[in-house]
Amino acid sequence: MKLGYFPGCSQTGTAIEYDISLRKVVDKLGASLDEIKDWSCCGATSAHVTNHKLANALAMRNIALAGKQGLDELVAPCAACYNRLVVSQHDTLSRKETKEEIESIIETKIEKEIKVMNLIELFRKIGYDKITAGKTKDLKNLNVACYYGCLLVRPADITKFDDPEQPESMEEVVKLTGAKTVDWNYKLECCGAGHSLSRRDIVLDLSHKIIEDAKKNGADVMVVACPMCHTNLDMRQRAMKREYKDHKDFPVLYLTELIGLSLGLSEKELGIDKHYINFKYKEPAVEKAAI
Amino acid sequence: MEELRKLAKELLEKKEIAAVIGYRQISAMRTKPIIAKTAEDCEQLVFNEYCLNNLAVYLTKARIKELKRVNGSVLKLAVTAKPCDIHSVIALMQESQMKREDVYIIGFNCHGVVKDFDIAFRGETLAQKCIPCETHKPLYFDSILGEVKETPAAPDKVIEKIKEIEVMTAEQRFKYFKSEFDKCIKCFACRAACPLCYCQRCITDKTIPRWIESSPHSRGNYSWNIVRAFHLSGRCIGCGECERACPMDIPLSLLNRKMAIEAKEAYSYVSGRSLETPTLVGSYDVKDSDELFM
Amino acid sequence: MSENFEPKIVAFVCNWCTYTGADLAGTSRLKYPTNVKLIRVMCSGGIDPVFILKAFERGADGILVSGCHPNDCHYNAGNFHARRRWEFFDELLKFTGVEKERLQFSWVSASEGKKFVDVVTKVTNDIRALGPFKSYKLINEEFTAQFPETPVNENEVILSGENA
Amino acid sequence: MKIGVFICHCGENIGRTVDCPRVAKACAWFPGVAVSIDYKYMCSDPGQNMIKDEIRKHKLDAIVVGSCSPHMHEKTFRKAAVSAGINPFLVEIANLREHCSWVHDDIDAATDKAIELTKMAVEKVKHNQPLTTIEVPVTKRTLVIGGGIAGIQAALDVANAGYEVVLVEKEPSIGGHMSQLSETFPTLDCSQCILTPRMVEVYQHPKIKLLSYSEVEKVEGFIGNFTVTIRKKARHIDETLCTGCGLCVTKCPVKKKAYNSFEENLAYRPAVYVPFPQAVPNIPVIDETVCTYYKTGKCQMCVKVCGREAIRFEQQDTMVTEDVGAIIVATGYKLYSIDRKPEDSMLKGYGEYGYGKYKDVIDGLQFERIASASGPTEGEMKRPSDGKVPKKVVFIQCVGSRDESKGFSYCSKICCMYTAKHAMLYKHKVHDGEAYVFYMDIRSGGKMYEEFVRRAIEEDGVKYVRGRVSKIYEENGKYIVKGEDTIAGMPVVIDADMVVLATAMIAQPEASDLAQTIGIPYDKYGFYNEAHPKLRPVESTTGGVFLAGACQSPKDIPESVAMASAAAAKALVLFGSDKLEREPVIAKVNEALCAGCFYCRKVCPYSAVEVRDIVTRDGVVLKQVAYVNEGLCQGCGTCTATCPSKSIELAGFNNEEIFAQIAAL
Repeated sequence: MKLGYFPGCSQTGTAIEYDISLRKVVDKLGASLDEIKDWSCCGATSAHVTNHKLANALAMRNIALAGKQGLDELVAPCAACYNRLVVSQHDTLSRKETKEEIESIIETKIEKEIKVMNLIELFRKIGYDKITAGKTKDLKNLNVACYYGCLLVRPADITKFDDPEQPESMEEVVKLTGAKTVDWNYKLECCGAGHSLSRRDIVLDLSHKIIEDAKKNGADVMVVACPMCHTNLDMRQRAMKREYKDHKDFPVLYLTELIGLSLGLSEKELGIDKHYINFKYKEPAVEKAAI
Repeated sequence: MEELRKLAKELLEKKEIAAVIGYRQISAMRTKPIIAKTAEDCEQLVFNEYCLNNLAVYLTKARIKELKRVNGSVLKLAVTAKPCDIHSVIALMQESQMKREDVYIIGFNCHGVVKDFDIAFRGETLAQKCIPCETHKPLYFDSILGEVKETPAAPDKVIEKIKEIEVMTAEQRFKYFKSEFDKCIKCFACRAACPLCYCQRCITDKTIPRWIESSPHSRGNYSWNIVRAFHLSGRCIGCGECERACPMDIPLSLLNRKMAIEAKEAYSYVSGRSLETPTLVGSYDVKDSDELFM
Repeated sequence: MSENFEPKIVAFVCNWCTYTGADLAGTSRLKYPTNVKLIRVMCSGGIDPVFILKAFERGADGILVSGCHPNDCHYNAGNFHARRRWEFFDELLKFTGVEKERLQFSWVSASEGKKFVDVVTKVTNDIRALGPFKSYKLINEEFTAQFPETPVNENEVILSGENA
Repeated sequence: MKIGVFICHCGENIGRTVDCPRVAKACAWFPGVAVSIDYKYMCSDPGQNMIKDEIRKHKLDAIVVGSCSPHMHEKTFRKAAVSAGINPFLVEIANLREHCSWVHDDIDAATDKAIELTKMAVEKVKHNQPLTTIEVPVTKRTLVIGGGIAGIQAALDVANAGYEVVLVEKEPSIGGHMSQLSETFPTLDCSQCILTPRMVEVYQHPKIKLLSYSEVEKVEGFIGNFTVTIRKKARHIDETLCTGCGLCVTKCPVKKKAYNSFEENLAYRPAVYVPFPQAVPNIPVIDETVCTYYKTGKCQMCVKVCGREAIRFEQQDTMVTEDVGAIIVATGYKLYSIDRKPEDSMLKGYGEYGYGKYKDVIDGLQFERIASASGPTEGEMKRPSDGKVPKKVVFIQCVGSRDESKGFSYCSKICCMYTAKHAMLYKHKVHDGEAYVFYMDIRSGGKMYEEFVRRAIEEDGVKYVRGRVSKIYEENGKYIVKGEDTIAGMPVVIDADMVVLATAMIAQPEASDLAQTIGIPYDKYGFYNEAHPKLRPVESTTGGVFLAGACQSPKDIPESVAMASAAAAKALVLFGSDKLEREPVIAKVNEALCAGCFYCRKVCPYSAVEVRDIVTRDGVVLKQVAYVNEGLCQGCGTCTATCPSKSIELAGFNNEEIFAQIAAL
């Protein structure tokens, strides 16, 4: 199975471990990724608030390239990229005039509609049974809080894959690894990424609340599918420690990393060692004693 | 062959059926329908690439239906049928002409039949109905016989002709069809050969008021051919018997096929495939296309 | 195409919506061409495609079929059945060479006097632009050449009983 | 055949653009026309008398009147013709006003068209058949389906007028949702107090036959002549013996196996139970699914305590048939259960509100039970989880209604009012409590309704917040309600002790099944369709079937009652005469030629086409043909156009008549 891959800027920098783990996991599951050649910005930066046309053109350039490359399906692991690609494609293709206008801007013909998938849809496509079949490690002593953030399931009318207020799809994937998921309240709350640079005090407060609620509901680790969320929730914990005296380190993983662990990949192979907050999977003590 | 004859005899013996509507060989490359009522008759039954008639047509004929009543009890009629003939039987059941339990279907796996008698069966001699055929195994049957073989490939001339017509101007199309319809001699062989033309009195025979002028002039011919095609729209299963029966070689399959394509494209409906789905004519969907209407 | 060609157009309309809509057009004193003559039936579901052929035989240049909007049918579902029927018949006529403007369809509700006028005007203009239905007229001419004595109204001459 | 043609000038209305004398002259030459005249006002008395005189003078067989639309004066001219001895269906109208003079300017063209229109009418009338109005007898009994307030009202109204009523209720007791309510808006009077006397009246009424714990299985027939089959579900109690002492209920050892649905699952009930103390009839029901006897064959405690020996474990469902002339459907509503994503539903649910997960997130009817003096808390304001008095309660309106993306797009209509009532009741019971209402708009149209809402806000201090709630979750024993105040433009977070969701009123889940049983249409939500949204709001499109209450759309009590009385009045109108007269425009099958394909049956919107066996003298079925039930046929003619062999014809619009019109072109 060959699937189109749009890495997006984070995947090459701050979230390089997301890229590493994704490629390894997909490979392990017997599929392969075909990166879009000469991909460019998805428009999730300031473009989509300052210039609608530019934002759509940026996203559609990538969609058009994917079409040219003969791809029908495309995975955008970054939730922001996913959101931009899905929304732009919907906006552009729903009106003939817009499509023609965008085509003239990007000087490329948009040959076909591409099915853009987020990370969860990717696993769904590859097949949950493959994950179960490839499992070498059962992560059963792990309590996971699944954090969706704002972009992964929205806008629901366009993404059409999960309930935008009470999503469950990530839990389904996490459960395949044997880990338990916790029922918690902040899975859709804002992490503050929009204010990352301008109002770090707000970001800190929001991200801290998310981590606190996960802890309170019994989670050992949080799983995300968005580089921005990860940056806020992982990197800022040092600042949280300064701000909130009782703050304790709380590991935040990419969903790919968690799957990778269950498929038998090591923390180092998956790039987990690149996180600010360390995480090492510990085998359940009781079971060891039993052996 | 032996299997078929044995089965037929058994069924007759067990008094499960009153007769078998089947084929018998009359020359090397020619078969003829036979109504087998005795064990002796059964010895003549055959099934091969020369069995091109659609025997479903006999199921609705009054004289054959009469056969079912044997000594006060009502028995089944058995019919040897290709998968396509079974579509006709299904369509007849959907239209209340018979019940499933009235018929014993001896289904055959089929890899195509010849387009006409006295021609050897090869790819290029495949009957038109077999070219686009997708059901080589019977969908409904009581017994299934015959081995599965590959169907030879052949070009679909009807589709080509439809495409050719579709690019014509309206005037050219009208002229083409008029010239074809003008050949009609109103013998109604098309009607007699069609398993789905089972009306006791056809619309064209209705006199008060006169719906379709019955003499073979251009006006009556036009109306008859249009109405025939319309009455079969969404119902015709494409056995092509009408065209085969036509002594004037009017391309009736063109219209039938065109309408079948319309049924499939607009309503995803293929006639005679399932007893569960409602018939296309006689049902509706509020979501049906509204494009036609201002 | 002669300058003063006045097309002959028949409209088969349902009693409840389009006929009443046409009444409303009258009460509102809206104006439309005189070419269209209405034949009233109870429901658009009751219009037989053979009516269209009959009208062609009688020299109609264009035909309009009109009923209640979907979901508004006085009889709940008559127009839904009509819609399927016309979809097929229209496709058949188009395929056999009848220009699509010759046979047109509309939904006109009892409150759409204005729409009725628009539809009737459009159909009349369309047919006027197309000119007489020459293709079919040829059939009629051949027919009269073959049977010059044929009475206008066949219904009167045929007196044999239905089941005779 | 002698035909008279009468061309009306309609004053100037036709005469101005149509040269009426020319039309009359031209028509005189049409074959069959014996007399053709024009007159100023045909519909006036002198005009009508002229028509009558001409009919008599020339011994006319049929007439054509060129006048206004048949929808205007067809009846007038038919009446005139009848009085002169002509069958009313041998009258044809040429519409020379609405379809000719009023819509054209050119006198010549309009006159030519008028002549053609009249010619078409003349040709049609030649083929018209004399028809007689169909008379159908009327069974003067009414079936009322549903024993809520609407059904009770309708049953009492019909019965009080002196006609028999069969009232069918699927639950063990009548009373419906109204019996569950604590108090009613806008007067805050006790619901039970005003309802129970009516329930008793129904029970004791000599003209009302009450079939409780029963459901309609089959409806056959047509207006004035329905035969209804009703399934009487087995109560496992002999109704004739039971005195309603309730000893079996109190002694039943099964205490906590079944939820009490009357208490909206806030309490349990025994295996043998009466839904509520004031139930009518006051006869218990044994619930087979939880009763120990049906599982183990033991227990029989109820048998031991019943002095009347009324327990019947072996009792089976029985079928009852009733002949009625009218049916009033009053099956009511159900509250939208906002439990997480209902399976196979068009709804997406409100999982984020935690209904079903948090015990103190309840719906409106549950709140009614908590507030009710006879409810599980005996009227004390206690929350379900721990029985504590909630000090802060949040009410959320429009849950499931007015929400296209997650629920239904319609307005549930009564929630604004009952939420105000709930908040008020709460404040009356918990004086130091706080009540918040999240709303989208306050829709309080109705007598004293707006005043009622204002009272809640101004006198009782209920805090109204305009905005939606995004999420509810539990934190430290509080329910954190996150919402938005769209007027202040601020997010709002309330730590509540209890949350009440004003969920939408929806159609009963079985509503569509019943609709198919009776043969009435329903909308995409499952509410029954009225025959006309404005002018025939209580009639269904099926003759003789009337609608009352919330089964047609969300409604409050006064509206349901008004509709019930209106439906009763409609049934009584039907009973006003012994025979029903119907237009004879109906389809008829030529059985000799019918091929029995039954396409007519498939397309008939009224299921009026039936299957008839053609049988020989020895009873052998020769063939099956279609047969039109005159009582059900409404005369649309869809069958006639569908019939491939043209073996079915619509009287009054038969094909000969239409062909004649086409031929006249």
